[in-house]
Amino acid sequence: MFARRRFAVLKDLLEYVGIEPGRLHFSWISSAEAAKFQETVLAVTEAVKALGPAKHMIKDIRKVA
Amino acid sequence: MSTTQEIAAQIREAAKRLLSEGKVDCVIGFAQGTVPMREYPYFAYTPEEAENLTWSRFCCNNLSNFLVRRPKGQADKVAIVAQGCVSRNIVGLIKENQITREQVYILGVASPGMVDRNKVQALFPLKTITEVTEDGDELIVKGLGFEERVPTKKVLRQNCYTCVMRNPVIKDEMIGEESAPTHGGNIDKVAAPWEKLAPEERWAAFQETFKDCIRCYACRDACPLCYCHVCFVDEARPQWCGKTQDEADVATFHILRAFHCAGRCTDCGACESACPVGIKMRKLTSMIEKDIRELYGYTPGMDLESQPPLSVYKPNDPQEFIK
Amino acid sequence: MRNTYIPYPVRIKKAELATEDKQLKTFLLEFLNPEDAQAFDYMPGQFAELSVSGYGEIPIGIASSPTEGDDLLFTVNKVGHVSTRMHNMREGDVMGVRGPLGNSYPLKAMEGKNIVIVAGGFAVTTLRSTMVWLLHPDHRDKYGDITFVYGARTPGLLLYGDEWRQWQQRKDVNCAITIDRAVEGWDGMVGFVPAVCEQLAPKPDNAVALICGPPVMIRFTQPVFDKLGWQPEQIIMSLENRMKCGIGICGRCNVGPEYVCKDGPVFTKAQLDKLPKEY
Amino acid sequence: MADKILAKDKLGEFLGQLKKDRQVFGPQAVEGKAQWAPLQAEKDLLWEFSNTHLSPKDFFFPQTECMMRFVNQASDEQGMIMQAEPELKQARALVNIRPCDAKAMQVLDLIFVQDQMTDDFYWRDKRDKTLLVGLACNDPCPTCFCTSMNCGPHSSTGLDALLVDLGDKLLLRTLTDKAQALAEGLPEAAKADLAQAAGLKKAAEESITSRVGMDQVNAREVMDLYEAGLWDRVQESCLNCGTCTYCCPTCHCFDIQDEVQGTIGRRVRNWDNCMSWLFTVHGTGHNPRGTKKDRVRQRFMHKFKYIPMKRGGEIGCVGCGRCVQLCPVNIDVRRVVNDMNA
Repeated sequence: MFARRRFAVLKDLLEYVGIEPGRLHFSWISSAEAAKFQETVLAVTEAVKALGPAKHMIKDIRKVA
Repeated sequence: MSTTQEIAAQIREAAKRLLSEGKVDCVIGFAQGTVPMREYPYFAYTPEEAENLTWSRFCCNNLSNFLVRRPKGQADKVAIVAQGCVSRNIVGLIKENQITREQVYILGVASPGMVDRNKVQALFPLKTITEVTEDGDELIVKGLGFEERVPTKKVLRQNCYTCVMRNPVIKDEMIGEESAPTHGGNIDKVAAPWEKLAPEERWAAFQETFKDCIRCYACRDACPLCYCHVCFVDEARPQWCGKTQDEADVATFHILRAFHCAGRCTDCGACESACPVGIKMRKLTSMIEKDIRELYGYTPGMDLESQPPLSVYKPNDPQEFIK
Repeated sequence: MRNTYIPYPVRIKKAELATEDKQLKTFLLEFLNPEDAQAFDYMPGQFAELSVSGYGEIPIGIASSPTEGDDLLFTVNKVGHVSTRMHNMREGDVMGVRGPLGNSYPLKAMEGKNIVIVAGGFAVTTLRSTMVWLLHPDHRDKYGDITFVYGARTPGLLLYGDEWRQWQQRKDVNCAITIDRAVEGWDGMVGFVPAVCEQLAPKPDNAVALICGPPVMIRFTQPVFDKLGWQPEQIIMSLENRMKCGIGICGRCNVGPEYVCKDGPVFTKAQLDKLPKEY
Repeated sequence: MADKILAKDKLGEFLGQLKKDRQVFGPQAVEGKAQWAPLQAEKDLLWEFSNTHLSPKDFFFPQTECMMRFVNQASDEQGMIMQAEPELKQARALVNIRPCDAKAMQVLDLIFVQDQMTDDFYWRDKRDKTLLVGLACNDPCPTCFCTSMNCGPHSSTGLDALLVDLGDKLLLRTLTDKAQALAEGLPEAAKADLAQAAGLKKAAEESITSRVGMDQVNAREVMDLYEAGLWDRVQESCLNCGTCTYCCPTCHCFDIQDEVQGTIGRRVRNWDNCMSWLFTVHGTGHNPRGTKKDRVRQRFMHKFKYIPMKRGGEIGCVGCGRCVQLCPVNIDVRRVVNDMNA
């Protein structure tokens, strides 16, 4: 419940700097909810795939310096 | 309204009295700097040293920062000169159990609004400014080959225009009279400037704002919220954040630092004033505090009683984003 | 011009746990290129940066002696990122060595003198190198009496048993190996290093002492030597500080004007007395 | 070689010649500040400015620099062997560098290149391939104190050539073989020109009123300075940020780290600074410079005592005044050194 507040702020902050909303997902899943866990992981994977490769916050150490 | 020079004289008198009566071991205030528009934090231990204290529109450090970083055993009871934002940070430090109310004697003062030295310099590009003095509502700016008057209210720090509380929220003694609580600006109108941008334009705006960062961490070290002994950016195992100038590493530092200050930032502007390359990190922090106001109706440091917003919850807190 | 930041590639020839607490592991490293072995021309007391790609470098004293051939011996304490990785590496793995770095014990200046070596715990590494060097047939005659005092908390924490057991057999070495508290199965000396030094009471006349050990050992050993009349010029110590470049540039290991990595790690007590205690 | 005269309307040709086989950089007005940038057009080059906001040391010692690379595959023995990053491909020239900054690079040469082992490949490569054409200061700042630091507004130390602005023309003084070609075909300076340059030099030196004494700093023992009472006061307001060290042209501390991404890896160095608690902390947690006072003292002792002791009297400061201008709490190096010298 404390985390809910922190995540709310984090989510808004990342959207504010231009990270696409679809890259960040939150879900309540109990350890007993195997099916929901599976569904959520699939949904997240689909959503991120649909957005394509990340464009921001990518460090490429092949670059010169 | 008293002039800052009059306030300065009263601060000196109060400091001398507190030190000679033995009420405090040290008075933390400002002394006149050796370069224009840069007064510096000064620690007076004797009535004689208290003569060096000053007050002006060039007092841009947040003195509450020095309440938490003092070496052990040095001056247990201190007095501190605190305007609105600084007093709000003192409240925050008390709430976060970094200091106790009894440890600190607050010499409250109404903030006149501090001058942004970068703005003044920008009026005289590439010119060398040698002296700046206050004259009522104007600054007299002298430089190599010029002398001009500038209206002070044109060159205040951005955060000072939208200050929500110029008067100290807690104090042991008021120096001078209280002023109107605000300068009239509305923070909600100017906070979070990139919200106006299309989502795909925001990253570029963010990068542009922080592109000159040299990672000196002056913003962090000038901030009274950043009292962690080892900051996440310095942690080695695990290393949360790369040490290079790569934009991803720089962005990680600034986003996470801003996030760590969520619900705590008083918008004192010390970070921007400390930055050697003029980065406006309030474009980031102002968004978070606006968000906190909208979501949880909280403004940091206004009183000793209310609970920090990220340390409590309500059953009906917003959660549409959680699936 | 050689790029002195590039490590020489080496292969781990042998890797053995060295102590019962599994904190120390001893590595024998073999140069991949013979010409690198030639270039790595070192003396006892020097150290090297051990380099593990993807992890970084750590400065470690060289425990082997140049009289033992081309392979290098290091004993590594598992404390950080690189050392932990090294403890997980296996014989045959390839890594890097950069050096030799720093100065060495003043073996030339020590010729003709009696030598007292005092080591505590893990700090024995470069003193092992020194002992092997001194006892080599080409060198032994150039020195007077040699006393070797070495202590650890338990028998299982003593390093280099194969070597010191041999030294104990030799007539030309006074070898005192001690542990802190008596335990079953140990018939050697018992007692802290400073106490053993007090018993042995090495004479300062025409002598040099090399002392390396944890700060607490140094603190209590120092007064023993003072009482026996040793002068600061006769006492030689080796310092450790955090390092990166290893060649006197990057700025973190200095003690006053002296860079531990370049001007040290070996200093006389007389030198250290004039410097800040930043180590 | 005799001093030459470069008419300002001939500047294009002069820069053109420099550009022939070099990339040319110069101070330009960027967002109202003098900053180093690649020189596109002659008109962008600044002639009236105090100094660049930050020092040019990053041309030789970039804030982040890849030193070597490897293939991050422990199973591939050859891959784990470090390969040095290639050398600088194109020569460079820095035009209108201030004498203090050129002097700083010369001081750093003494630290980066000392002997066979201490011979920093990366530093030396960039230094060897960079020509420094200086611009003498005719109007020093109030924060300048170069004349107290083995330097001066018209100092030529560390430069390949020095330009003196004579109004409608420039005096060109070539100082090294590397720069000889620049003077070819230019007319010799007349006596009046030399006299004018000498006058400007004298006036510039006299306008620097900040004086910093070093005689007692040199005379006092290390421990005497180290244990002096002044450090308790100097350290009080310090934030322990890295501003002074990163804007300083002679601060040169760095960190080395390995970075990996999948199958590629590199060893990279980044500027680091003695103000940081982490800079010196041991793996055991022990920290030889564990307090703020230790770290603040280290910076000043290093520059004004340790470097002079080790480098034949050269000082680890050139008096550029950047730290005086940029320190967020106005720790004024001039004041500190004068206190050390008291």
